[in-house]
Amino acid sequence: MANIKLVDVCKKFGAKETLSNIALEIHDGEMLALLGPSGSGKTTLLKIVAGLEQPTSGRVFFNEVDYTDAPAQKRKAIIVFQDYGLFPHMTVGQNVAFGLRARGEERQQILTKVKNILQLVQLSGRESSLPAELSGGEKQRVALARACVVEPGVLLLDEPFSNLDTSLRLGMREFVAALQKKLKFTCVLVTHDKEEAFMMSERVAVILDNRLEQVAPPEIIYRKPATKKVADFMGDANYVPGKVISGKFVCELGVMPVNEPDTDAALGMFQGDQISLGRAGTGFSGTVTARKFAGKLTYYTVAMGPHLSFKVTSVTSDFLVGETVSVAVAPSGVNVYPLAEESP
Amino acid sequence: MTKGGRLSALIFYSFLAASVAPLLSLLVLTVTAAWPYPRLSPSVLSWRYIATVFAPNRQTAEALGNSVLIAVLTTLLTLLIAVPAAKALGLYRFRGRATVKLLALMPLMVPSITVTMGMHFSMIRLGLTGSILGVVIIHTVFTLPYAIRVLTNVFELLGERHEVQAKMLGASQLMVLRNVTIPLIMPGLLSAATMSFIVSFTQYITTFLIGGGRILTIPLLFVPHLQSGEIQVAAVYSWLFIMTTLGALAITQGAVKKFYKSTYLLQP
Amino acid sequence: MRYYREVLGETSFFISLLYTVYVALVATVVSNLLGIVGAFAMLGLKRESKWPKFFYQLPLVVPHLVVVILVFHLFSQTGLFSRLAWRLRLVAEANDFPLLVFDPGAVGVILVYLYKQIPFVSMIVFGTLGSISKSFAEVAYNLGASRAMLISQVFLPLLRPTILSVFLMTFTFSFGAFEVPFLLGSPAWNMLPVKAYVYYTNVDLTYRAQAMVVNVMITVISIGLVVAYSHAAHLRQRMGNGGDI
Amino acid sequence: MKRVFLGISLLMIVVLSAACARPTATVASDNFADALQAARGKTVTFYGWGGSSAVNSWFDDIVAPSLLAEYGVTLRRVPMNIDQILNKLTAEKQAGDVKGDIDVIWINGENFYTAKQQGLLYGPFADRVENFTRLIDPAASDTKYDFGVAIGGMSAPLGRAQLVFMADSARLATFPASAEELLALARANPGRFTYPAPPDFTGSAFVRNIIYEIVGFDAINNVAADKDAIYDIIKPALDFLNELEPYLWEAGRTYPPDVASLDRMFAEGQILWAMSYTPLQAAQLIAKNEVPATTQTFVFAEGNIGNTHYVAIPFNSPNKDAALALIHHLTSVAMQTAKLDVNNWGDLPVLDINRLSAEERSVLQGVDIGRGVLPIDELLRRRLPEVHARKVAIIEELWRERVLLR
Repeated sequence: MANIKLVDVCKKFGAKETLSNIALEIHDGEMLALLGPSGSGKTTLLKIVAGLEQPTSGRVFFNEVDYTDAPAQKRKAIIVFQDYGLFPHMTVGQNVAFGLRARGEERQQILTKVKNILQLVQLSGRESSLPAELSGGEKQRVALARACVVEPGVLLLDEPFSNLDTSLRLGMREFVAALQKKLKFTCVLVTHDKEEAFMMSERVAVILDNRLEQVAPPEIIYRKPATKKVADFMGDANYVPGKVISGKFVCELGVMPVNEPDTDAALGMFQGDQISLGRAGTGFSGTVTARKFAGKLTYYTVAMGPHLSFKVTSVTSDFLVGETVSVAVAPSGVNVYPLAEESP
Repeated sequence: MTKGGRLSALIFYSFLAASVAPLLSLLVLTVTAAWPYPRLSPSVLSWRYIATVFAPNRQTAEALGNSVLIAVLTTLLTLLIAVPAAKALGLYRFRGRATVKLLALMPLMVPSITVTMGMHFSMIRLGLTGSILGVVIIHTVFTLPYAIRVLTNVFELLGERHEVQAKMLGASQLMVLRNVTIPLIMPGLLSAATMSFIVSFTQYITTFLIGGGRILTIPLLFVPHLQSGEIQVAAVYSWLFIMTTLGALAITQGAVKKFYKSTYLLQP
Repeated sequence: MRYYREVLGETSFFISLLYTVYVALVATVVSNLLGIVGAFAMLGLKRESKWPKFFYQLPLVVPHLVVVILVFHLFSQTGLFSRLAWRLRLVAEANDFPLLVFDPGAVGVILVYLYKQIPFVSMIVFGTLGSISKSFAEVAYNLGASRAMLISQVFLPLLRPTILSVFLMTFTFSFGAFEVPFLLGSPAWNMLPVKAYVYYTNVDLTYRAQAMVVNVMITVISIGLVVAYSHAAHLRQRMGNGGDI
Repeated sequence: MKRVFLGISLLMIVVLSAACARPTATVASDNFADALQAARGKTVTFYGWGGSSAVNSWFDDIVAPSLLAEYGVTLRRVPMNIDQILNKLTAEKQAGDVKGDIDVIWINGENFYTAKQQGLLYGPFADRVENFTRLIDPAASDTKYDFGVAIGGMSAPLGRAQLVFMADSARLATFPASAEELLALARANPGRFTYPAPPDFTGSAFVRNIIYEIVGFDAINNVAADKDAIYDIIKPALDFLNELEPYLWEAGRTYPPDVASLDRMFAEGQILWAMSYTPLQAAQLIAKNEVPATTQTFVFAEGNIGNTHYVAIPFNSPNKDAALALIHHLTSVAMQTAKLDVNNWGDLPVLDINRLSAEERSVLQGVDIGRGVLPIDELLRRRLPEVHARKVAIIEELWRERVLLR
């Protein structure tokens, strides 16, 4: 096990900045998700941790020891690549044994470890298959086994489930979680999938436009996005302009207590599920302009006058397009950002 | 990696020196009249050899023109045949594919004199001997295996999906070829073309037998000097030869690069 | 058929055959080894080194016959290396310098092939290496492999089909080429293509049949090699589907 | 794909039918004056070895301009080795192609024998060439025989070559005047002598010269062209060469593959002698600074082999009139004189000195043959004939088996 500390890590490829001033601490034994859209620099950060890329500036610590200039072989971090990176010319057994052989372990020991880990990933008996003969899930498990067998302090998973079917994906997520509990390694999971990040990790680090925007447990990330950017990335944010006056956010939808300094130009954010709809009558009212039924949830668009409309997520599917509904917001559900952020 | 990088650089640059340095000493030979043992530099220099080669009645210009023309035509003909052939070999499974693939490599295996003599008779019958076209055809026989090999690999790697996609988007055959297939296979096309150009440019016996002496090329002029030990004259021709090849390759690459605005490295 | 019996019946034919195999094999093995080393060296170079890479390929545009001059100029007993050796007092006169051209060991012939083939091998191998190198190198380094292990366990096995095909191409060329051994070989030791040529140019035209027999033998051996190659290529196809990266 | 190939082949046929509108083979005019008239405005192609800048320069700088000026015929010289020329002609003959590319070839010895045997030559034509009948001695042995092969007017002499040796008088005090002296000298200077390995033309002549020295010309000339018989006759000579071998360069384990290598070894001081079939070569090399000015030419006291090189007309020459004009011009006093000049070629003339006018004679004899060479009359005095072409190949084979591979 190991903890990792990144201090002001920057990475430039030529003039192009890929990572800017990343400061992040990953705790011992933690499962941390690096969440961000494609191209936000997540994979580069992973490679810097693993020592496959050198940061342009900044330091990387493993257990408080500076490893910035240490070669990849010396680090305790192993990446499971998105496309698995299985060696096509080696059998499953040879692939799994590779890291152990690199560490110069004894043959007998290697055989035992390979056998045990393959049992753990439920691939016993497939030792002599070639990667080409495996299914996607099996390849993934070989890749995991190959990484885990060397008992890494840190396991770095790069979009590990993106190449799998939906059904397989859920199973593998649980599998990895169980594996982590059992083998107790620090785990960094790179993903662009919010749901995956929330479900699997204890903390989520959100990277947007090459910057680390927020690091927090999943619920905080979702409920209290630190910046408007993060809120946008979360997807169903609704904005209402307003003011903060002595600890209260004042806007068209009412007055809500917030923990912010006073300002004349504030933007209130409500998530779609923090807004509840009801039969017309009480409180504010609006008109349903669109409705998408998606099973457990129904997505509505509700117009509240000419300039304002809300995206609302609701468990009820009762309201129809054109219907006038009452709109209420949970007072605790508001987040306030400075309005200036609007214009980048 | 930096230590490995330095070692790589050391190895690479010593190899590079071994490739280039002998050619520089060849340059010295072009003006060397006398160089008695054990001197490390020539004792008598002379421009005579260069003057001889470039004297107006030595047919050097004619031979150079022919060499370039034949190499260009050979390259075009080679690509014209190799692209569809390689595509067929690379993409489609058909009976006897392995055999065809093998046959395509044959001219590399059979001593060139055997192939040429075999073709000589048919060429005479067809009246192709002594013509540029005949020489181009016989050169193509020897350039095709390289081109087909390179391009087959390229098509095998690329697969058919891009062309199918383009066709589904409503592109005409010509548009698919111009805008999809050719740009995609460009690196392979370039190395096949380079290879063809060089192979054609260096042909000697084949040009002789099929060209029948009507078609003079640079190798035809310099090989006799080489055989009779006039290595200075041969060295002058060699340099002319090397510079022309490099020039032609640079022009081709430049033109292609400009056309497709991409950055393919020269890869013969 | 009579000519086949005549030619194949001579012991000199088999001596020639063995000798040809020796020369072609040494030239091919050494050029492939060094060519592969060169390809790996190119891999370690910075991306910007485009011009050096371009010049590295220069021997590809130099005809074999010109290389013959180069080798003679450098390695003959009065060549530049002999002069250097004299300067360094390693030899007292030209005749002391080891015989490297026209020699029974065919060093001169082999040197010509090395000059031509090392860059050729490098370029072809580098082509494949370039497409597989980065991702697999990352995987291997990440798993703790040393550079040596990466090369021996990952790159070389993956390069095997390419190397095999280059090996065959270079071998068949050195095996069947006529000009170089004719100009730089020992008069006493004829490689098969030279033997065919000697038969072919004999005043007595009946020797032409013998020339054809020798040529046919060269062809048969070469084709045998290609068949072996296409079997190897088959093997590659089985493995080819496994390439996930 | 089939259609593509079909298209390509169609295209080829079209282009090619346009490309092969060629002149048909002609028959030369009977009357020489008519031939010269018919040749006017034509192009004559000359095919021959192109490895010597001096020879090329004689053709390109002297023959071609004067041919055009005097006869209105344009000369096109193609450098091609005789074995390839014969290959080409053989293939054309077998294919029944009468339209050739070659009007005049440069030929002698075994190649002339082959060409004559195979019917690759047009003729007899020599008698129709004015300069041949006027200036060349019909009774001379090299007018009648080329390497023992009867010529019968199928070729006309162009020049005379002779095997000569060269050595630097500053480095070698005495020159060997016989095979035995050569052996003694080699013994005294081990590793300093060698000769090109037959079938190199010059090396082959040297071996025959040694045979003449040891067993005499008549013995080898009179024996049948049969391998065993020849071996019996020349065995003492082969023994001699084997005796010489350990004192040669590299102790005779290998030989220079051609005379060019031998020349280079001599020029760089590696060995003490060189040899040449161009008797005036030493003068050229000295003039070009390629060998020391103290280089001298010599031959054995009993003489050295000489031979004559000829020009002939292929059976399918497209322009036989122009061919006759060229041959006429090549055998003119002016051209033969220019050819003798070491600054051009340095090749011995074939003209019969007695048939020349006093003026022509003085022009020819006034040519400066340069330094380090033997006078022409001495060369002619020490000139030995060639054996039959078929024996040459057998001797080369025997040398290889009994000396080289022993």
